Amino acid sequence: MIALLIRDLKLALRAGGGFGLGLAFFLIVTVLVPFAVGPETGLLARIAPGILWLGALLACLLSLDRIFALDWEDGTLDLMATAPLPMEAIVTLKALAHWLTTGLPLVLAAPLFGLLMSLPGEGYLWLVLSLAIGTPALSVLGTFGAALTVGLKRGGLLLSLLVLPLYVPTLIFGAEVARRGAQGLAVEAPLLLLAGITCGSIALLPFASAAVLRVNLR
Amino acid sequence: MIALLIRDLKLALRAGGGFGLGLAFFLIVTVLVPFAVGPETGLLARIAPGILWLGALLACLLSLDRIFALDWEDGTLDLMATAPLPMEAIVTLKALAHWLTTGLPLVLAAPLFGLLMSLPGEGYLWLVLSLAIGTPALSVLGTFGAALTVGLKRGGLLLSLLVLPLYVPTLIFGAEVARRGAQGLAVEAPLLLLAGITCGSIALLPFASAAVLRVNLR
Amino acid sequence: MMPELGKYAGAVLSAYGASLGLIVVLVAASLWRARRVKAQLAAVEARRTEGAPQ
Amino acid sequence: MSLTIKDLAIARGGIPVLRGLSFSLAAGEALILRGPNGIGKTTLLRTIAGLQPPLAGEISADRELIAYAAHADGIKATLSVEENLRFWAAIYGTGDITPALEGFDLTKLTDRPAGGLSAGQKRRLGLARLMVTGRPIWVLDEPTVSLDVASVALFAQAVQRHLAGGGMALIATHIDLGLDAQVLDVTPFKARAPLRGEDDFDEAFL
Amino acid sequence: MSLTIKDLAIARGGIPVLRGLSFSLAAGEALILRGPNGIGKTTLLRTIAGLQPPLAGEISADRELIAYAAHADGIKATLSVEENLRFWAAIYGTGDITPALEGFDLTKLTDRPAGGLSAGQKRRLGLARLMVTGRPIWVLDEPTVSLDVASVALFAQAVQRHLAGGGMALIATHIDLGLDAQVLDVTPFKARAPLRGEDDFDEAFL
Amino acid sequence: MASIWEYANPRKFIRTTDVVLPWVTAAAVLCLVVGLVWGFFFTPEDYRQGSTVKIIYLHVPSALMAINGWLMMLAASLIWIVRRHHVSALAARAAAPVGATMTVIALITGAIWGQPMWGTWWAWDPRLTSFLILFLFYLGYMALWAAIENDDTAADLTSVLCLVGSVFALLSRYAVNFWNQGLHQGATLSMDKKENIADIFWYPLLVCMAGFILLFLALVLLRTRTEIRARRMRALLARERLG
Ligand code: HEM
Ligand SMILES: Nc1ncnc2c1ncn2[C@@H]1O[C@H](COP(=O)(O)OP(=O)(O)OP(=O)(O)O)[C@@H](O)[C@H]1O
Ligand SMILES: Nc1ncnc2c1ncn2[C@@H]1O[C@H](COP(=O)(O)OP(=O)(O)OP(=O)(O)O)[C@@H](O)[C@H]1O
Ligand SMILES: [Mg+2]
Ligand SMILES: [Mg+2]
Repeated sequence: MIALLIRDLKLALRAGGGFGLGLAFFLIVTVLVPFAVGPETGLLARIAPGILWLGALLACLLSLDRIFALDWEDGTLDLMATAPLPMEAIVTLKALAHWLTTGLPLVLAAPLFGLLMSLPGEGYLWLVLSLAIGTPALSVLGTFGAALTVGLKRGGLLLSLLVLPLYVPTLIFGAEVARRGAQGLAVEAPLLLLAGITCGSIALLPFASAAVLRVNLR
Repeated sequence: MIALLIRDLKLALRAGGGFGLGLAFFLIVTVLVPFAVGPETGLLARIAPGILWLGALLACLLSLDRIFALDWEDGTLDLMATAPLPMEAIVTLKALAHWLTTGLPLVLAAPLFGLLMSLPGEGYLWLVLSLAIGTPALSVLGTFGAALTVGLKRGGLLLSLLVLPLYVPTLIFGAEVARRGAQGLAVEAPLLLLAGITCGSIALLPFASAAVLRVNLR
Repeated sequence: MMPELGKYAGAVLSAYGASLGLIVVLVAASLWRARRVKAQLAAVEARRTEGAPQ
Repeated sequence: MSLTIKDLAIARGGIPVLRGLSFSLAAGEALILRGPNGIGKTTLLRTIAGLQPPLAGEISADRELIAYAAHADGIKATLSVEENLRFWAAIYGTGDITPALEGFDLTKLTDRPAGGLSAGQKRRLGLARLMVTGRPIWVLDEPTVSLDVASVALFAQAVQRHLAGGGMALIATHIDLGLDAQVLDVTPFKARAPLRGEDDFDEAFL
Repeated sequence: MSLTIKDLAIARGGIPVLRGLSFSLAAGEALILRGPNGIGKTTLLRTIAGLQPPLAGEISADRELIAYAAHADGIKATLSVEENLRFWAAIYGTGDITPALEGFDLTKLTDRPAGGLSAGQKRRLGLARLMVTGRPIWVLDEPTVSLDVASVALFAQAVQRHLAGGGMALIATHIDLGLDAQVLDVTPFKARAPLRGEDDFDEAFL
Repeated sequence: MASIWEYANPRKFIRTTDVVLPWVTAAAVLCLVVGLVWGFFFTPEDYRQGSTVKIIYLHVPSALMAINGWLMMLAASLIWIVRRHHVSALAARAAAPVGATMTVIALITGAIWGQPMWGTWWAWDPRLTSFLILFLFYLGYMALWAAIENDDTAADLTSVLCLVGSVFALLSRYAVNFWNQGLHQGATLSMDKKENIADIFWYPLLVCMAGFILLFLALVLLRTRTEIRARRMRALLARERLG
């Protein structure tokens, strides 16, 4: 089991990818927003929590198709399905590896990007906390989407289309926590809901993903 | 020559991709922004032109790795390099096919999405015009990035990292045209600059892309 | 000996600290890698001269 | 321990390709499947490996006993030969990879990234994986593609050792492997379009 | 028209693999390259096809005369067999694809999406592409992988027809194709590590 | 007459730098110590900026080297493309992390300076923004080098990227200026700029700039030597495998 996780992390690092690049994408989205909407600090500060969440979500999204596509193309997935690992474990480990290489670095780097977007001082804690709680859900949901589209050649965009609606609740509550935090309002309610979504996804979705993957390998 | 273009368009359509999905991604980004930043119309209207440009750019970006990756993996690119087509033509046609399947639909659909983002009435014309002039540059630049990363397994995120700084001038001028247009200001200067960038890229970059692709096939 | 930095002491000191820190890290990393690669290369060259047919 | 196939019917892409297939393999035996391109050998092997359900019939062996090797090798280009093998050894919970490396003459290549191997070297690595699965039933789809004569002999030896240790092998191939094993030509079992009036499936749209 | 290789040295991944290779082919001749896995046949063929520059030596033929077929076939899974072939015919500016379809027994499969073909059927499609290039020099890398016996015979016929029409063929393979052609074993040309003090490249680290 | 291209031979390069490097290093250390000590301890406060003006001794030289680093990479890339001297490709590779570090230093010192002066860590001022973009170019360039295995391929690809990137970095500079007229000082730094900046700040600044230039040079030489050795090692290992 742990071998699969280690291999995935190794591959993420070797492919010149993993950590660095997810972050780079996040950074670049954050950088592009001011170019697009203009440089006024007040405006930026208002949209900062939302845009940062959106950026994290897109950075996650972009790396989703890595989860299974490579293993599918070179036949590893077929071989893995005949190996003595339950499909549920495979799926969970894949999601975990994705979170470790994408979600975690985003959480750690978010304060820096908050700076670029002139996030108000009170917002940092809640931004980081909401990302830390929310990104695991993004990885698990994304794994489900990736499992759904694995057979389809270059299903990248289809994958986005399928996954984004699933991401909406997480995004809403996550961005709400960050926004309220930045304005100094109470954050308990959305935070609890966010945590609920994450726990629920982690508990249930691996079964769905495993089932879907089995069908796709047929 | 035309055969390659037709084939690429056919593949884009058949792969369940192309037109539909680029649009869908654009739509979803536009839809997610209000969730992320909150629903106030005034705020949305102010950031609308910029966000629409950003959405178009990201939609473009996401489909870049399709340009060469599939042809590389199944060996078509090697065979094409030995066929009686100059590499420059291949690269240009690929960029054109990418624009036809991604940029053009975005241009056509932009007014609709403007509606979703409460874009002010004067803004529509300029938004569409700026996208029509700017997106070809995005496709050509993206083709260059795709050619750079073609040998690298799943260079998707590296590709984003390389291409996004190249996109900055186009984004700035494009979003500036759309924003000034929406506010009823003069747009000639950024529009001319945008057109200049597009023409320059189209004229010069195919040579760089072809050179890079040849190196990558070695 | 320390000059009077006034109310901006924090800013000035942290700027110097961060910059010099970064430079030191860069220099250390460069030196470390230089040493390592030099040693590795020496090992490989030694193996080569040993094993090479005369 | 044995592998018994009884009256198997299989389909690919929803279309039946083979039917009425029965055979059995005892410990220490190998069976070579032959048949022209497109007859359905790959589909059959995938079904036996448990990757797709059969249309009808029975497969006696437990999926947990089968090691499957497909047209594609599942090799990671950025990992070294050794890392690739170790990964599979860890997944199957077996320990030592040296016999596999030696069996397929890979010892000189251990540190090379698998992406830089030639076609035949990659294939050897793919076959070496079988030895680290520790499973008794090998189900192999054209294992000797791209292999040179010496490597084919290596492969034949590996199979023979496996059989001598009580293993089994089911191999689809077009060329001669130099193994003394039974040969089964699957051509006669080709699924024919059902005759008129003969509706042997529950659902009327087949 | 002929293909002459003079004193060729080639490298892969920056490392010399073969050197001092010379041979020549006249119209109507075929040459079969043999050699163990990893000796550098693929690299040699890619160099001759113009995909990578040689380290040293000369290749007389114009790239424009060469049709190359690699390990991978360049087949698009979502296009039909016919569309795949037509595309290449259009690229090479040749018209009719029927001889190619007939030559490789693909007429029954024309409308099938290529992704649904079996391994051998795909390979036949890949080889049929050669016939629509209209180019005289075929450079083929293990063309008969996955082919059954009948298809290998089809392929041999196609090559013979091509030679009879004044074409040439350079084929790397491990198995017997039933062609009467000269055979060249490339093993003796393997590049060796240079001796001490012998630094045969300009830059000291090569 | 000896041609300058002789130094494109790795052996010659290593032999020459064996001699040159210690001197450059010593000069760099000397200039840096003198300049920074002078600037930090022996200059008065600015009447407007207070003691923060001392940041200039790090900020301006690093900003200078960030840009010059990229220019050097561009020159080296061009030499590689035209004359295919391996040393110049490796020098470009060696310079990238140094230039990137300089960019980061300029960004960080600027950000720290911005807090007291403008009341914000970061503003989307054109100068700052174009530095951020430059940093992204550095990142992409280094990532591309790291992602490709074959040295020659990597050299080719990165040098084309450097060329195209330079054009677009320049374009971005103009675009950013167009988009936002910012807070940052104009360029006070050219021949006749003594009017803008008092001599008392100016001389130590000159020494610091010399120090940064020399430091950059020393680091690039050192790293180029490392890259040459690493390259030779890879070649030898590969040969060993040939047997
Ligand atoms: C992250 C933020 C910043 C960046 C990236 C940045 C970048 C630069 C660059 C590139 C230069 C060199 C200009 C040249 O050589 O022509 C420069 C010079 C300078 N910067 Fe900054 N800067 C930043 C923030 C600040 C702040 C906050 C201040 C203080 C208020 C400041 C004050 C100066 C001064 C006084 C110079 C010297 C001007 C000259 O002599 O040209 N900078 N900066
Ligand atoms: N999606 C599909 N729809 C219809 N027919 C299909 C589909 N996929 C495969 N087939 C057909 O199923 C048959 C069985 O294919 P299979 O790959 O099992 O053959 P095979 O015996 O392994 O051939 P080979 O020796 O060439 O590998 C082939 O005729 C193939 O064309
Ligand atoms: N990036 C690389 N670095 C080092 N060696 C490499 C690299 N890529 C390939 N090689 C080696 O180059 C040699 C030539 O490979 P090539 O594919 O030409 O062999 P081949 O004769 O076609 O073998 P096969 O019969 O197995 O197809 C092989 O030994 C291979 O391991
Ligand atoms: Mg098959
Ligand atoms: Mg080969």
